[in-house]
Amino acid sequence: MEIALVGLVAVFFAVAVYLLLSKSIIRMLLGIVVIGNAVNLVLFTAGRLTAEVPPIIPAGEYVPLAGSANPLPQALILTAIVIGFALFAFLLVLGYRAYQELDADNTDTMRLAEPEDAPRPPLSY
Amino acid sequence: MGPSIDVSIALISIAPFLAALLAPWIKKFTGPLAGWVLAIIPASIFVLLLGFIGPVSENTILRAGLSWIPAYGISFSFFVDGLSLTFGLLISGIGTFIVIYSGAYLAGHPHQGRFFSYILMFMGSMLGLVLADNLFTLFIFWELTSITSFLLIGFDHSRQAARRAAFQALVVTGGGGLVLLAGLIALNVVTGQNSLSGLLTTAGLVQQHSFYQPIMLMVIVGAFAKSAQVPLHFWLPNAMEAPTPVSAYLHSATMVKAGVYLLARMNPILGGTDQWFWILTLFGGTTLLVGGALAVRQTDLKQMLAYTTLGSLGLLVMLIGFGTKEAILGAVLYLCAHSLFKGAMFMIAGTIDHGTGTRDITALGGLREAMPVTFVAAILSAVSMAGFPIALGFLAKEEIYLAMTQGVWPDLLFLAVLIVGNALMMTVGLLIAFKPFLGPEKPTPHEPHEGSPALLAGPVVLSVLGLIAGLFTGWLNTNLLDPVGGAIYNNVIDAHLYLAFDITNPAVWASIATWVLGGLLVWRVDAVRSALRRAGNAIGWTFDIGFDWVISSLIRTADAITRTLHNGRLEIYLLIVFVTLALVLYLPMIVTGTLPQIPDIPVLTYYEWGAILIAVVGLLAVLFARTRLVAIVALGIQGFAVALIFLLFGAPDLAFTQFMVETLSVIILALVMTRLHLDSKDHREIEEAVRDGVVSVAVASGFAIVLVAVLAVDLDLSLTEFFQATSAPIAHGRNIVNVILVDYRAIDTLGEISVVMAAGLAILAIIRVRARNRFAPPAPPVPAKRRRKASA
Amino acid sequence: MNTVIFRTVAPGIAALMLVFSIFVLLRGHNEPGGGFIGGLIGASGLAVYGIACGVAEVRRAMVIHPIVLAGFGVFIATLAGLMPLFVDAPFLTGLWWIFELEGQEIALSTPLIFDIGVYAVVVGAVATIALTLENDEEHY
Amino acid sequence: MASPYESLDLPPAMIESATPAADWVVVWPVALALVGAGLLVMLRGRRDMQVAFAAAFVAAIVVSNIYLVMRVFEAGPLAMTMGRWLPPFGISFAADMTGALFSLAASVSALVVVFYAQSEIDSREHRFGFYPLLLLLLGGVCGSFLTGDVFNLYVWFEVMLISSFGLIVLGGRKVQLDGAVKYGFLNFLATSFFLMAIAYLYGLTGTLNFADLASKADDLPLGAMLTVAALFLFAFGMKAAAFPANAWLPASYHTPAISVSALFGGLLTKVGAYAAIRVLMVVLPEGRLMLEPVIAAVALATMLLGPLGALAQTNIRRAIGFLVIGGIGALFAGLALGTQHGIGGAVLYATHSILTLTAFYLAAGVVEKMSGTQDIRLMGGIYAANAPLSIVFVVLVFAVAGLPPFLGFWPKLLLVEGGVRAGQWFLVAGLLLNSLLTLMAASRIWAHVFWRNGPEGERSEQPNTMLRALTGAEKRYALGSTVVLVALIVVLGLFPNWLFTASGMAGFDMLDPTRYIDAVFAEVNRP
Repeated sequence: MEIALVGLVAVFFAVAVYLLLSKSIIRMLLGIVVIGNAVNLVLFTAGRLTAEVPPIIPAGEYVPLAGSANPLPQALILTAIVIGFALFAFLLVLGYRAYQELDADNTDTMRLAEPEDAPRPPLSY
Repeated sequence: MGPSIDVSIALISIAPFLAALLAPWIKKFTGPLAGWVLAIIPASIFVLLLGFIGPVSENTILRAGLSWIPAYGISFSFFVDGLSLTFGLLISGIGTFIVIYSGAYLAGHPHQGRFFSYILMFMGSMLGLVLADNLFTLFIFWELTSITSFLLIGFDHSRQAARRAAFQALVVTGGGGLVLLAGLIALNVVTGQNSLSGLLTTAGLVQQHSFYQPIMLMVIVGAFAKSAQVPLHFWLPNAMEAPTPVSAYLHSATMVKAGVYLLARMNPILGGTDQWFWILTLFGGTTLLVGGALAVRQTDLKQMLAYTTLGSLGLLVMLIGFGTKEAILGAVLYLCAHSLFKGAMFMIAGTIDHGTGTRDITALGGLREAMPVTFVAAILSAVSMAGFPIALGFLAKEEIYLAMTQGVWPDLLFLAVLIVGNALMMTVGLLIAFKPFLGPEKPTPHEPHEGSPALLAGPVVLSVLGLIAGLFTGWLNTNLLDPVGGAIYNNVIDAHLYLAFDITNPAVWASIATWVLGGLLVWRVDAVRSALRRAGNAIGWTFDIGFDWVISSLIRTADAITRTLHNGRLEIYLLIVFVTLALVLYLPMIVTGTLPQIPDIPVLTYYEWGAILIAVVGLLAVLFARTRLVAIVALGIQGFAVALIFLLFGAPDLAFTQFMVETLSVIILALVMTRLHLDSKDHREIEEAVRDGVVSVAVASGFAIVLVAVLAVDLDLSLTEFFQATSAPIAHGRNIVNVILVDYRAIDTLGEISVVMAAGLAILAIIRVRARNRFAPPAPPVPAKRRRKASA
Repeated sequence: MNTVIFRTVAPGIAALMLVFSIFVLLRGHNEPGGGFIGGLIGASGLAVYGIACGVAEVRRAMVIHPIVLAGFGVFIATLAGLMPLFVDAPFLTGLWWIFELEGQEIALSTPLIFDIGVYAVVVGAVATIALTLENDEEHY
Repeated sequence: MASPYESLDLPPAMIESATPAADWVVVWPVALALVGAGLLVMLRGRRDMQVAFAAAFVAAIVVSNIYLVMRVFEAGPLAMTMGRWLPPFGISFAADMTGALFSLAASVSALVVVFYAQSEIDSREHRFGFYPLLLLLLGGVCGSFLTGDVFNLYVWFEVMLISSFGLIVLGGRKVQLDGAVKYGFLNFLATSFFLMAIAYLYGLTGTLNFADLASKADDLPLGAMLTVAALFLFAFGMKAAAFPANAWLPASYHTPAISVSALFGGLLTKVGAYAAIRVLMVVLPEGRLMLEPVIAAVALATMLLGPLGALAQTNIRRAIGFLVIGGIGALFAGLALGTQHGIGGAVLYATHSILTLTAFYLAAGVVEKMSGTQDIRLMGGIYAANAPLSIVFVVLVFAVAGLPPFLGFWPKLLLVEGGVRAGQWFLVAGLLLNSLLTLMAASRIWAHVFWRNGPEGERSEQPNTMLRALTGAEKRYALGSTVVLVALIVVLGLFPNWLFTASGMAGFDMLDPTRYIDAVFAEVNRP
């Protein structure tokens, strides 16, 4: 059953990478969200899948039901989701500010830090 | 016995550096007397070292050392034998006069204090170099001399020529030093010895090792760079940009001799092979001829002397390579003679410059009356330089010619080279000694005046010493030649040098030939000079020009590479990253031949298929969305589909979180996007789209294939089982995911909330960009208009 | 969206979401939920309030700057982790004090404090982000 | 090592013995940084307290790290598993000499920067979190060095990353936004790849603890193991700014305030290099062995392209950024050797690089303050104008190139010896060329900025009148702290014995992590 998610993960990655290779910051941001989901799904799948039984111990029991899902990857993903969201939010605002300040959505035209006409190094001593 | 060696050596190695630290203040307090005061340091070192002559001449090797880096087997160790003692005496002795001389020469210079610091540091480095026992201690001092000479050559820092010369010297000698480092390390690795005294006990073993050749070459490169052997010689004449005391000290008597010292030191360890013989003699001989010829060509006093220094260094290298007992004794004598007369000559040149304002030999004449003491000193040094009896230089030359008249035919070739080389250097010596002083007086920038005692002390003492030392052959035999020659030759030498003019000795005829040739050259110097110039112009290329070419092409290449790799285009950076990533994902599996099989289509429930289908549809919609609203909605769809998948596979916490996060992402995306005025089209040329598509499919399939390979392994679930077993009874929680988050792996969560808080801070910080710029006067008009439009 | 109805209802929704978020936080140790989810719900509540009534209003209602709340969260979460220092246990060891109050078993623990810290951070930081974006013209 | 538990019915779960307070030293750097950051955010309005508290917290972290190094020096690796859970179920923090030394060097640099920053971080930037972000950055860096769990390493990477995001945009000039976009996206991707590698590694082994992984990684299928190793290498290489994925560094490091550049230049890239060493030496040593030629090639390219880039720059900060890259090449050379000399040399090199490059940025910052530009072509005349700065800078020129007797020489010595012993002549040549090119680049900066009297083309022998004198605060904080750091570098260079011992231990424990693993599992194995 993991294999189905492997295929899905591939689609996620393909879309994410394609978006990230765009020159438009806004598309790159969409790519960031998608690649985050893709990575989380890989982590989820790598922890192996079980159907529908959450890793919660029913009241009165001391162990979860047989066949319950693997909680460890879930905890890791939860951490990764929140971290991913924080980074995404920052990059989004960054992209927004870059657009406003540099008047550019196209990364090719953002050349303040590494100007295209950077001076040649002096040959003097 | 001399003084306690531990104390003395500690003093010798530390005192110059301490003095260097204090020099600017000493200068401040003692003013014009600073030179005399600071000269106390080298003078006392000289006296201390004199005390070692006795024990050393009895072939006692004195060793001392402080524990320094026992963890790496490096000790701050020194040993004194004839060779190091001779160098030490030259360095401290000449150094004394140089310091005195600098006091007067640079009087009133705003940075004289700095100058004293540098020169004392240099002296300390040089002393450390020749006294060091440990290979790495030696190397440290070796590079310290490069560093301090860089500072000294660039002392006159406002002129580009000085900066260039300093850079050039640093690159050549520092770079050579790095090669030497590799050689020394290899030597250490091969022999297991990291001290010279230890290496000397294993002499002859290295030659058998397969690393011998690279080690020898690396050591030779290091030494040649330092001792300015052709083709690494070009930095030395340029180093004349330094103030004259520096030229006199570094570029005649000491630093450039470091390479000679090293070769002499290594002769027992690496020498004795044909390769050693031929490399040293050929390069040394070439340097001798080139240096001599170029010296005659010059008219600047310092340049003339600089090129003769090259010649002398070549001579020394050649003799060490020759390696017979006579050759080595000749080298030892010549080394001392050269240090004395060249140090004196440079100081004389400086005194003339100081007294008249010019160093151009063609512009000088008739100074004998204005500068009588200088004149006398110049004659005395020239006698030694030309090798006239009774000077030390004569003895040296006789011994050298003796070495070449012992054996078979190649010796005659070397003899010829030596005669020509010596004649050329003699010419320069005579020219400097007589040309500026004789003849009619010529007008000079200043009214010529004799130098002060401080300026004259060095030249006079050194030239007199160089002359009369030849009278004390007995003393020289036991105290100089036996110990030093023995150290280089690594065998007991019993020298029988005596001063005589025996016409049955072929060496005497060689000397006479030298004088005749030298005399002819002096007689026709103008013709020779212009012939050499024409030859030089015909070639039109020098190593010095070559250096500029190398540096500028290096910088241009660096510029071109950097511009290509760091082109400022994020898209290209990302492309490089993803292409590399695809290689990273595929190559290991291909190389190891472990690409997994493509698995069968799995059996899933229809709603599981449904969730997957929604995700795919959402993704495709993101990709092909024409308007930003559709893109955002589509993004939400794929996110919710992921949440759904989490829910279906038993992860309600994840599903909730994913759902909330996705909602928030969509909200803030919408908040931001409504303020942007963006193209809805993805501007990609068709080739770019294909390229990006191929890369993304490669990366994506790579990730998927690795995942398939990973899934083929049975997962060890012991951690999970532990969590399941202990969550309720021990951690008091029934939601295992939450227990992991706040208990088992709470520190992950701690880091994570720090991330969240930092994101809040970072976003606050970045928002301020505009807050500040709003008040900046020239607001960029276009985005402002767009903002209004967007918010309308 | 900025209608009168929405503006009237929003405070109620926001309050409801905040209460619900605390509920989700507290039950998290045994049922799905916890500091993260609770915090996200709480922050969404504030965001809704902000969209409806303006950021200034939310800032007034919150008294402190939301980022300060986030700082407080990190602070107490770490302090909760430091407490085991006094019982010779490692960092972040869960300490439990279980006592009875009117027949009900009440469990107070460092993981709970920790989770409250998580909640505070998420509410504070996410609210900061949302409010900042809702009104970036305001001069912070 | 087999799983310590045979039956999980009634598993031993908790560490029974008491944890001495002294063992906390392994978490103090992180705990203090986080408490401090939280506190400073709460006190965001109080400028005076910000500086005082930040200095106090960072100083406490330095003290704690000194103690940690001493502990490890005497008693070997030290570990603590959080929450009293037995490893590998709880997250372990484990410090061997490598981690402890890196952590110490990083905190020392950060402390210097705290003082330096007072000369340039204005009150608005205080409000927007310079000091809390600095503390978080330091916490992330120290956490990365000290954690013994691969996912936890990811978390600290993210802490470091997001706080660096905050710092890089602080101050808000347009050029910062441009730099931050490149820095942000590329580094985000690097950590995503790192997370992918973790996912695969977990999927293969079922565990995340380094010590546990070390024993489990032996029986993995070859292809998958090698891919994971390569992916780790790539992700960490990207974080460390190794060729070919290093474009983000020269694009961004020169844009923020110089304190921030210094912090980044000293600290951030080393974390990537550290992680590569840790994972490839301890967890996947077979992968490292197979990847050796690749690592060597990466090292060689990075070592040469770094200083070449520096030679081609006119912006002083960008030039230093390229020198940072060159140093990373040397670190990877040590990893490629993978021997006692190689790893010991790499650890020593990192210590040197953290301190020296921080100092180099700081000194360049003072130069900038005086000349009012970052453009080397427009500078000049500082040699005559400011003697202390000249001394500091000239020391750095030679120190950064690895010339003796400064600190940078010793790791070069170790690495070259490692290369000679391993017969890796290409790496030896690369290391030496790296030194030479770095020397050329740095001495050219020196000649242009210090020796030349004025801007390019200026032939004047007169002192440069365009220079601004430093204010009192700048002298005290900016120049003063730089001088202190450089003095430290000089002293460490002159008396490197303990660093040699320490790096030797570091190399030893990396090559044979038994002591590290035993320290982590001390409780489990206790009879």
